[in-house]
Amino acid sequence: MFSSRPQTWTTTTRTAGEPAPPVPSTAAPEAVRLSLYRRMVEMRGFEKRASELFLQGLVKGTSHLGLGQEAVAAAFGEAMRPDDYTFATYRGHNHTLARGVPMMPVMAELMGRESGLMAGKGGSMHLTSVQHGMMGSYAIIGAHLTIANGAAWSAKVRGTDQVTVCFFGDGATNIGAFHEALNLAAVWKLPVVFVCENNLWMEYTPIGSVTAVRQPAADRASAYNLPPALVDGNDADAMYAIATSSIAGARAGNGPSLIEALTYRHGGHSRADPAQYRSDAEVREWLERDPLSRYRLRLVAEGVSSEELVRIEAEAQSKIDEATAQAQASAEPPASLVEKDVFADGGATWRR
Amino acid sequence: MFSSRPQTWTTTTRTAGEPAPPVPSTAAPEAVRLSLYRRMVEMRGFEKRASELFLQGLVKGTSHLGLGQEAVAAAFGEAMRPDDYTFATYRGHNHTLARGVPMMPVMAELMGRESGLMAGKGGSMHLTSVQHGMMGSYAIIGAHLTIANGAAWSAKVRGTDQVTVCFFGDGATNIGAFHEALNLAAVWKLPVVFVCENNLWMEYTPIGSVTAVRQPAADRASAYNLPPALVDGNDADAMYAIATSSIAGARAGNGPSLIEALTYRHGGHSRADPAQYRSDAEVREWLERDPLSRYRLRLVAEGVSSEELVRIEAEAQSKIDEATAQAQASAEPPASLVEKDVFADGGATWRR
Amino acid sequence: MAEMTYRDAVAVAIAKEMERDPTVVFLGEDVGAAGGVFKASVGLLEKFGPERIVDTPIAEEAILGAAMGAAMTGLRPIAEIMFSDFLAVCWDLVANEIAKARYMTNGQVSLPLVIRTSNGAGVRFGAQHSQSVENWAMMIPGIKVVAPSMPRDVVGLLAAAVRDPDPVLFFEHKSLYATKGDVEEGEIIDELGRAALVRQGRDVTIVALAAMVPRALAAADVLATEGIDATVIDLRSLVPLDVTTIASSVVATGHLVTVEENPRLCGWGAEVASIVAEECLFDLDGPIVRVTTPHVPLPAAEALEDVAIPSPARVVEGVRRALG
Amino acid sequence: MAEMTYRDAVAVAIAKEMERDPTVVFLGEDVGAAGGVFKASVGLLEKFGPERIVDTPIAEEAILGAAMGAAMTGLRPIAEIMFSDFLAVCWDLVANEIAKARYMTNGQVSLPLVIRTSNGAGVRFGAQHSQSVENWAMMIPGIKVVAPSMPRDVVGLLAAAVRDPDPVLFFEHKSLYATKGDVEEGEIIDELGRAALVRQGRDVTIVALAAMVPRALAAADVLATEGIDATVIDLRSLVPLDVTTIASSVVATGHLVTVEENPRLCGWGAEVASIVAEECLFDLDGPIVRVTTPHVPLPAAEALEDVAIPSPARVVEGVRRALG
Ligand SMILES: Cc1ncc(C[n+]2csc(CCOP(=O)(O)OP(=O)(O)O)c2C)c(N)n1
Ligand SMILES: Cc1ncc(C[n+]2csc(CCOP(=O)(O)OP(=O)(O)O)c2C)c(N)n1
Ligand SMILES: [Mg+2]
Ligand SMILES: [Mg+2]
Repeated sequence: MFSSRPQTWTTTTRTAGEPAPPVPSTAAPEAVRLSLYRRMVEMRGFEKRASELFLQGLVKGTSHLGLGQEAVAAAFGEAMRPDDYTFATYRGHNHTLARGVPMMPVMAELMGRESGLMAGKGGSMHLTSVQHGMMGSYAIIGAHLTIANGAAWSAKVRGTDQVTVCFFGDGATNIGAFHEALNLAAVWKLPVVFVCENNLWMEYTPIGSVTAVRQPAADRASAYNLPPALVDGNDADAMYAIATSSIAGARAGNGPSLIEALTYRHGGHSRADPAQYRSDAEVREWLERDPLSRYRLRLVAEGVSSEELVRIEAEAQSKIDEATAQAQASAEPPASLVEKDVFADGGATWRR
Repeated sequence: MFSSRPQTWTTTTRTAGEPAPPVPSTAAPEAVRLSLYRRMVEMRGFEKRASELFLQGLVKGTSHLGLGQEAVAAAFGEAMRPDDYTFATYRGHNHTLARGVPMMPVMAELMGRESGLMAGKGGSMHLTSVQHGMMGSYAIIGAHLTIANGAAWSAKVRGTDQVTVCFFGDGATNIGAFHEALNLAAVWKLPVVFVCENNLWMEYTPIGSVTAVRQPAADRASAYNLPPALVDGNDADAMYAIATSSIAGARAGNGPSLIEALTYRHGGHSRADPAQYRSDAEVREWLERDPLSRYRLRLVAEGVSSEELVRIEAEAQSKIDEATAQAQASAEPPASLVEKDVFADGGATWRR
Repeated sequence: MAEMTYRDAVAVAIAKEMERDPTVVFLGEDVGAAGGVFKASVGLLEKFGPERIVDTPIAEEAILGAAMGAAMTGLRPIAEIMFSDFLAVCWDLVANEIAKARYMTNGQVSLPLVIRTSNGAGVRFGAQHSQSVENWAMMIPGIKVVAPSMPRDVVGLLAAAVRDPDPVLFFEHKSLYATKGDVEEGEIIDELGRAALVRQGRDVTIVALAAMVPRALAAADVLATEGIDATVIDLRSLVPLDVTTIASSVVATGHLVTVEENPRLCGWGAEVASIVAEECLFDLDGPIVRVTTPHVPLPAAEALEDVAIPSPARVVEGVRRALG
Repeated sequence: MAEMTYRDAVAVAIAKEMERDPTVVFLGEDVGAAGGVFKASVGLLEKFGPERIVDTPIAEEAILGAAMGAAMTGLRPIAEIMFSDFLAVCWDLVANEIAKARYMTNGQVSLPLVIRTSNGAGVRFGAQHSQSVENWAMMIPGIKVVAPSMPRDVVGLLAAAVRDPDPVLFFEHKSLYATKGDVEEGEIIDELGRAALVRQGRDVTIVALAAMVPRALAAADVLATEGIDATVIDLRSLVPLDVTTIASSVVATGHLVTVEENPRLCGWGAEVASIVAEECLFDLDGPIVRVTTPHVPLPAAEALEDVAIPSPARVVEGVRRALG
């Protein structure tokens, strides 16, 4: 219905259909901004490595990279409290790393090793680390929005002030579970932040061609009595600002929010996809908006020393190298795992 | 979230959140208005009879009456072309009669007789008469909105200009299928009219307590790039006006519309429900807005002779009496029907 | 010892568990103020308040999603899906999410939750409100499946289900809600996966579940008049499945008849039959007979529904066939 | 005679039917411009245009609802559900609406539609993208269930499915898409419900489906080296089920082994076993053995998935157990 060409926008949250309000100046302290940068560098490096390992036949099955979308996960990772909950999709490497999950088990999981985050049982699409508040990556579109509500409801009932953040794609906004989840969250005033990463494409179909409104999430907010929020998902500062404010709102008991972050995946949908369906111009335009190089330029322009950034980059590389080496060195999971942990008694026994 | 007290409104379609525009004067010819009246009288009488038969133990299982909601079905029945399609819910007696389906087989279906519309196989909740364009009554909330899309899509592909009208309750607006159906209809510009009969209650729960917006359908229209339309569902003239215009729009290729008709069921949700959860004041207020007596008063005030109306009423009564007698006289369905028509070969054979 | 209805036993069991454990919460459509459409949760809202007894929109995916997310973060939710037919609307949550979470996460996630639903025919509600879908549940690895046949078992099995660390699909039979039975005083907690020998006989083993148990017993009475002495086993749960009790009875009688309300193909009786045909083949003295609802959607009319669902007469006939 | 892949056979079959019958339309996610995520519909958009080859939003209920409404009003839709796991998201449409419409309306409504989906494991996609759910479909009265094992059958069975007046759930196996086979020239239209005897032997009957067929054949080769001569039956469709072919083979061999990719409980093999245990019990010379995926969600890692899915070695072992 609408073309998939990116609109021009400014670093801002905008009420859909209204002119953009002035940009609130980002006031995050330098330590935060360096941390955002470090997170993005690590994510980028990690996924590039994953992609190389795939080409070497060491990552099997499928994996969905978030290359180009790092600012969203990085900002929320920075803004969340350690006991907050994350729910993500199959495109969830970044969101997992963002919660402080070490690289090694994530890499090992992609490689199907016993030292993997789930010993190889889940795979790339189901990264979960409960101890880090990473409550799962979900591979069937829609469901996890309703599950995120449950975690938020639980926090409310238990009287903790934990906040749940739930990430999903633009394509997920057209499935029924999106609607059910948003309505319930609003009615129950749940402490949950829904973050739509609008990267303009479903798998190979432009979101505009199958969506009745221009902004798949922001233009639906009013249907749940929520204010629309459209933000530049490739601007780490803007993302951090909205992450902080939406989490604070949820923590304060103001109920849910729905954020649409405009971003772009640099590569294909999954490892099998060369992404030929996108125009060169579109890709070029978005590479120019790359959140990582853009942020680096901004930091340098604002006086951060190049040495500091180079140091961060080097540290990230060695972390990645180390994680890769360890993961690669680890064993394949033993066959006994196939019938492990179907039930809480640790086994798969369905009879007596 | 909102109380279930009825708002005051005028006979109008209103853009949610905007002040009500002036009422377009209804210009339906008298023949149409008498037909509307006749339809409502027949529906009312039919359902009262059904309710008596239930108390006599002649209607088994369950049935959901539309007593008090007749204006909606009557108006669309009047406005539709014989080859248009209707999709309704378990509360679908009125919508079935509205398409010209004779009373006898409908009554017989409620009574589980062989002469029933589906020989007793469907029952009250599944009234269907394909030859009358009554494409089914559906008892699981939500699904039929997506099915209605299919009929509308088919009409479009086949190049007929048939229009599909799909009725559902306020409670249905919170289920996922509603969202999927509305989005697809809008994207594909389907010739379908979605009619939400907002009777303020789900089964026993007020819709306002579980819905994030005040008007469950109208306040969601913008999420599908549709104009909101809120109408007095107890005013047959207002309903006829909006039925005519929405059907004309669909027929002209303008795509779908979503109408929220405000109405009320006089009785309980289903035959088992004494409806004690509603306040006397609420019920009284709505009985005063009864679409039938209100329309009668209006017609008389506008010069229709009482004799004419009495004649219509008497004719309806004898139709109902005749249908009842015939239905009651007919046989129970033979056991052979149990294994009939699972498959197109007429049988239930799953093996060879 | 108190006599109570199957319906009241539900509310009693939920109340007991909620009193015992403050993390138990209960959600569903019309479950609070209205006390449930089958009146199986009457009084709970008054007792436990709207924080713990929660009315939802008509949004079954949202209901089960909320239950799942709550279960993984410290609560023990009981979610009601009003009619078991509606499990189809939220089957993704059941089959793909709730059932698989523990396994996919290598044991990181526990889901102590119960999904209660009304199953089965007998009230002439037609094809979309009368299905027996216990076999839908049984085929999904990762959930337990329970279906009581009497008020006492409602209490004991529901308590066990709520306390179980795994997700349990709890099928109440809508034609049993009005039936009465004795329930002993005090705490009753059953073990999931233990079948009950409700009649002990020498000649044939009849295995039944939920509303089919009284019908199997009625059939056994008829058979007794013909000199056929039947064992009747009430399975009570499909997962875990009490193979031990079934197999030892078949070894003793040499004959097996299953009585299933689910439609024929891939019903739970097929699984039971296949186990016996593998593990006790040489103990069998005659064919394994399955009495099931025919493989059809259900008709609404009383006259037809009564023909579709296995009757005592059809069970009797099935036993005769099994005995050859 | 042309060699083609299973994947290409899908597009070939669809194209043939669309050329023949202008009421055939095709809808799904990424099926048009992208040619399908498994590239099984490449070229169709170019051939038939966007009116008949329709890309949809991610909204499986909307997809199947559109197919159903269109089928009842004069079209013959083919709807793609990308992975069979996602049938759970739209199970209400399959089980409660599409399967029941003809019956509930006493035959007024016909639903000539096909739901195509990619089923099964082998590509290490994990628990939510690798399930074999052919038993989910088999248990629902009112739908036919087809699952080809080779390119030729894809063509013949898909043509039959599209022409069939009843709704057909058509399971393509994702691990077979890249496999090749001979397909004869000209029109191929199979009859639904005819199994194929893909290997004729004297000692045991092995019944398999889809990706389990080549594995059963591989097992038969191994068994042959041990002097065990196996019949292998490719069921090709579960509904209708070719009981005649199965039963007459079991009568001849005296032994039955089923090889199922679906998880154990209430798998299609249970149904087959229960039929044989009722109708051919005295023809059996040994236990009926079911080789299935264990009753677990599927693991993602290559090393684990390979253990979970029935291997030729496990089939061999199952046959040995059956022969005692
Ligand atoms: C219910 C369901 N339907 C279809 C799919 C297949 N699928 C996986 S990812 C995807 C595209 C999702 O697009 P979007 O939500 O925009 O997320 P992105 O991949 O762009 O991050 C589709 C259709 C699925 N996983 N689940
Ligand atoms: C998916 C699903 N969930 C729950 C129900 C049970 N149920 C039947 S009618 C009803 C209330 C529907 O309310 P509404 O949509 O307002 O329609 P009304 O009955 O008021 O006409 C409910 C919850 C159902 N039939 N389907
Ligand atoms: Mg996207
Ligand atoms: Mg209502």
